[in-house]
Amino acid sequence: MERLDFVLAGHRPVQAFEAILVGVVGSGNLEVLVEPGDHPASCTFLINTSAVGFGAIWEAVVKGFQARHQLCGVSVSINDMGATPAVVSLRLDQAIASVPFLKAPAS
Amino acid sequence: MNWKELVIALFGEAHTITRTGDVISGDAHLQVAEAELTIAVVGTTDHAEIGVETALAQARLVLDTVSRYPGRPIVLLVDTQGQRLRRRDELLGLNRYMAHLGCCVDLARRNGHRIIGLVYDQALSGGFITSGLMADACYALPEAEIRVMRLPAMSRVTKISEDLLRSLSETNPVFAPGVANYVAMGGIQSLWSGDLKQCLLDALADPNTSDIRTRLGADRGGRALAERVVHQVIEA
Amino acid sequence: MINALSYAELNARQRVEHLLDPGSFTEILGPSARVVSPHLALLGVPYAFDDGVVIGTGLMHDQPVLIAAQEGRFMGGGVGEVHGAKLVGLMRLALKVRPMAVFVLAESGGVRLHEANAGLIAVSEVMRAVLDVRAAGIPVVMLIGGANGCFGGMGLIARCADHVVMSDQARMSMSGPEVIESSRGVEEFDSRDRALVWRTTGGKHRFLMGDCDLLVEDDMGAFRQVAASLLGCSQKLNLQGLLDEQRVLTERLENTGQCNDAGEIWRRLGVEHPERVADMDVEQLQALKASQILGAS
Amino acid sequence: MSGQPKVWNSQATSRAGRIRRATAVLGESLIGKVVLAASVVELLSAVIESGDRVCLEGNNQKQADFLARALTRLDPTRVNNLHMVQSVLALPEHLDVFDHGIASRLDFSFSGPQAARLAKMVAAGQIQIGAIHTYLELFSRYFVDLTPRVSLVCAQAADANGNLFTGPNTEDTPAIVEATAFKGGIVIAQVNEVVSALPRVDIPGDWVDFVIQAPTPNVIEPLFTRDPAAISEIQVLMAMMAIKGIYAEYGVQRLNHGIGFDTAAIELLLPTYAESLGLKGKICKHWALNPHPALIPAIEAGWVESVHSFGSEAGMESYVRARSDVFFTGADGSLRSNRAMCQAAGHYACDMFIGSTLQIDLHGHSSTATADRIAGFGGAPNMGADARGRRHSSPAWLKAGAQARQGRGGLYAMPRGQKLVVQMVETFREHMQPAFVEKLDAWELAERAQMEIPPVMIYGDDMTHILTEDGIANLLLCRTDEEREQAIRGVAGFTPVGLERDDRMVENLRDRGVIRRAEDLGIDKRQASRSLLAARSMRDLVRSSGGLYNPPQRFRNW
Repeated sequence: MERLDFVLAGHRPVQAFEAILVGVVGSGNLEVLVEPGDHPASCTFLINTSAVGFGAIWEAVVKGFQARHQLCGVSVSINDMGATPAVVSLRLDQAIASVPFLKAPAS
Repeated sequence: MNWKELVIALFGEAHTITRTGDVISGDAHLQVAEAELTIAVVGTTDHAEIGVETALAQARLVLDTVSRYPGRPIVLLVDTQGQRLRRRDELLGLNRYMAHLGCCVDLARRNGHRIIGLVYDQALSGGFITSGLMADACYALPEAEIRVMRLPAMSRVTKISEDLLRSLSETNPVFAPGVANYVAMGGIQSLWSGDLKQCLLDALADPNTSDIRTRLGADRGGRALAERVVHQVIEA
Repeated sequence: MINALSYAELNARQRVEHLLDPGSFTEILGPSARVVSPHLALLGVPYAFDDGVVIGTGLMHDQPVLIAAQEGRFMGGGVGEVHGAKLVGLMRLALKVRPMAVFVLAESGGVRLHEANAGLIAVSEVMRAVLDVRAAGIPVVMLIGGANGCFGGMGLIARCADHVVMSDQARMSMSGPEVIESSRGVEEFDSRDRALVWRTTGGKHRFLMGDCDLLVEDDMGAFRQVAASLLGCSQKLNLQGLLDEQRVLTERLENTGQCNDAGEIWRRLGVEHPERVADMDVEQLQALKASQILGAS
Repeated sequence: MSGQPKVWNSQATSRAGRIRRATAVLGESLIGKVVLAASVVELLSAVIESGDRVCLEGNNQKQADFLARALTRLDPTRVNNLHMVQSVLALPEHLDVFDHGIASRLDFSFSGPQAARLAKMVAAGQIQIGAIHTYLELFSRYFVDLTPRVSLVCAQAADANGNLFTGPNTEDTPAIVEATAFKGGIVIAQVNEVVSALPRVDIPGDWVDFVIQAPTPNVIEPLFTRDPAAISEIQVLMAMMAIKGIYAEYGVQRLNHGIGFDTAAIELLLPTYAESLGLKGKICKHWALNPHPALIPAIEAGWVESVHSFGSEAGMESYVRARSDVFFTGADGSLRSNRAMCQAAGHYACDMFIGSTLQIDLHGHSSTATADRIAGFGGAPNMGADARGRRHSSPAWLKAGAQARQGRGGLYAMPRGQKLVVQMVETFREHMQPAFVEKLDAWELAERAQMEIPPVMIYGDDMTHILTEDGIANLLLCRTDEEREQAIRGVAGFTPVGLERDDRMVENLRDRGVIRRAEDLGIDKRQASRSLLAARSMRDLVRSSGGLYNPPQRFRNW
């Protein structure tokens, strides 16, 4: 198992929200838990994955995700059982679907 | 220790325990203070496979005791290689037969019977969930073996290296074979050695009949979380 | 053409949501509490934030209930230390709050091998706790409909409950076919012969045998309907009940103990065309069971 | 002129001699054309000579397993150096004949189940491979330079005159028998039963020399059954992208699907997702396809007008019989398949092939070859190749051709169509194996097995689209090698190949529609749910068929 940690800056604040969980820690799958986070200007990603040695790919996946969504004040925790990046991205998108963004500031 | 030696150690000659197939049963008598206490003994021997017949026979013995001798303490003697691994037993509903045995033990407790479990040889896998582990308290002899699976087999199934399993098992009682691990986790109340008759008398004198195993596990440090989780849920 | 909402397709959390009155579920020790298995990480295996079981309170037809749902996709639904303690805690909570029922949506291979000792003890703790709830006159209802079935220790727990409900895709037994095959060989049990596996452990067989009380289609609505019908339907265990069970199981052994295949058993139970059972739908099977004077109960 | 006069009928003479030898050695074991099973080795010993080209019917599905076992029992001191010419190596016996020193040379098409052992035996010098062919290519060579002297074929039933009824799995038999019987060869058929009246005749009796009733029915594998329960959300997403981004875009009416869960997902989305897009009647009407159980819901919903099949599929017999408007059936009502004809149909008469692969390189070459397996590709290269001889047009074909020619002059100024050849892969396979690579493993295999060319399943110049969960790359619109490379990198996701993309160029390609992502197609990835599948289990397929589909035991989880 490998533990990965990323803190990525973002600029779209969110309203208070209840934790959101999608997915299951099953073979080739993962769970994504999205919660309000402690960093007002960034989004934290904490990943436990069964597959060792794919840190660079994880980094690319979460950076791509953060580039699209620009989350801040949000924490994303992932438990992964060997999901492919395709599944990871899908789960992240599913999880973020119910996050209540404040109106995106003009940027 | 074989079952004959065991019952001699527990009861001397004051018993009528016999073996039918892999099932052992009979009455035994203990001198408690001035009174004579009769005990119903039910168990298995010869590393019995728990198939539908074995489970049903034990259930009948427990029910007979409840029907005919209200309040008589029951001692469950455990020696099993686990549930019988046959398609035919599954076809007949082995889980129902085994659960029935567990329900009978539980009913006996509710009807005022003291139930003591004793693993005297081996207790593998699901074979004693519905007997010894359903007792008020389950004990074991130090030389007994309790396990779900040996480490090499566990390594094959979980795909975790045997070395890792072995080294972790030295400090963590959660998965490796061994009675000491079950004591640490509270599943076994204590190990009996020396005067086994006295051990049994002490067990019978313990007034507790509720399930305190998570607490024991926490107190003994072998199962740190279960008790806390149970309480968190109850208090939720 | 196909089920509107397949029970088997949903995960544990979704099943809970769809079984209860909408929005009524309150989770206990939910994912944010992070009560996870400390043992899995040591073994290099990812944990799940709920340790593979969702528990909590909710309403069914406005009546208070407790509910637990095992996640069969995580560790095969295996019972570990935390997972088992959550189930024990829920049963004890039932004694305190006296709901109209405790629903257990079981999907499990039994004891989680990675924490085998804790799991084994926990299974017996859950059994005792279930029987306490049952003795208190609160019905415990097992709902079994996941693809992974209900095996091992959970198969035992299931048969301690007041009611067992299965779908015809569900399975319930003690040892799984793969375990039997690896121990006794493929001649004993070919685990890849799915028709044989289901004929031996599947919902239809269990229903005809009386090992499950109610059979439903793989449909969330059907499960909900049946679950609601069991609210408050307690079946206290007593000596007479267990003597009856003893008689039933003894007769089963006498009548069908020599059978080597479900078809033979069904024929002895009075099913005229056992070969047609596999293709029957639930309604046909219910009619079949009602129309026959079946020896099982 | 000098010497002996040229003999022009040596094949006929040889044939007559072999038949005579067989008749003599069989004695009372031969009744008409029917040989007792116990005498099979005597028969084969009598008619097969060292160095013969022998076709042992090994199909994709049905296997002449009894004759295969018999062939391994020949005495290698008397019969050796056989040259095996057969489409599929499926059974261990197909390689045992080489192990035993009975055969030495091999020409074939596909060896999936035996690929690893084949590679070892080739490396050990036990087998000389002539070539690895496509099915159609091998069948063609049966009529040119690889004509079998003896063919050992497989049928459901025979009558006393040697007429054969193949049942639904006709497969290779007509091609093999035609080549053998009309070029002085000998045809021996194993059958499951000898009957007085056949339901229909698939092979006329005077093309068949000997018939043997095998002690057990021939082996047949349900290769094309995919349990919908195992289809993933990602496969659903890719199927949605395929339907909206390719099928609808080109109006694909006639097509072939490869085998696998990816294409099964497409089949199962036709009556649901594709229907919701209003595509019914506009796409997917005519198929060159085995009777895939996954196609049942689409057929039932009225999507499918015709299906011609390479072979059959176990459990589909009654369904096919009851849907004779759709399938090709005999007067007896059962399916008539024919691999050679269906391969030709797939090549010339279909506008699209879509299938999966293991690896795609930066030029778009794709291959399922791995370094330690010699597997071949069966029919995929014929399905997945532009039919250069095609002269009829269709809207899909014309549109693809127009895209390939758009803005080009000279040679490309001539209007012409092109077949759509689509490879559908997830960027990572199981165990995080990337589907995109800088260099195909086929190169290493070619080197190890001393092949003249790397075994490529579909060449880059035939490939028109690559579809991944990351997007669709339309290679028809690429004009330079660099564009092509970036288009491929652009849909390669987070694989090393994908991470090396030039972001600006990829965005530019996206603006031009060369790369289209799910969102460009108006697909919300989060809608990709298994609930879109018209059947989510085998049970659903049975229900959808009205109980006519009867899946094999191993697929029945109820």
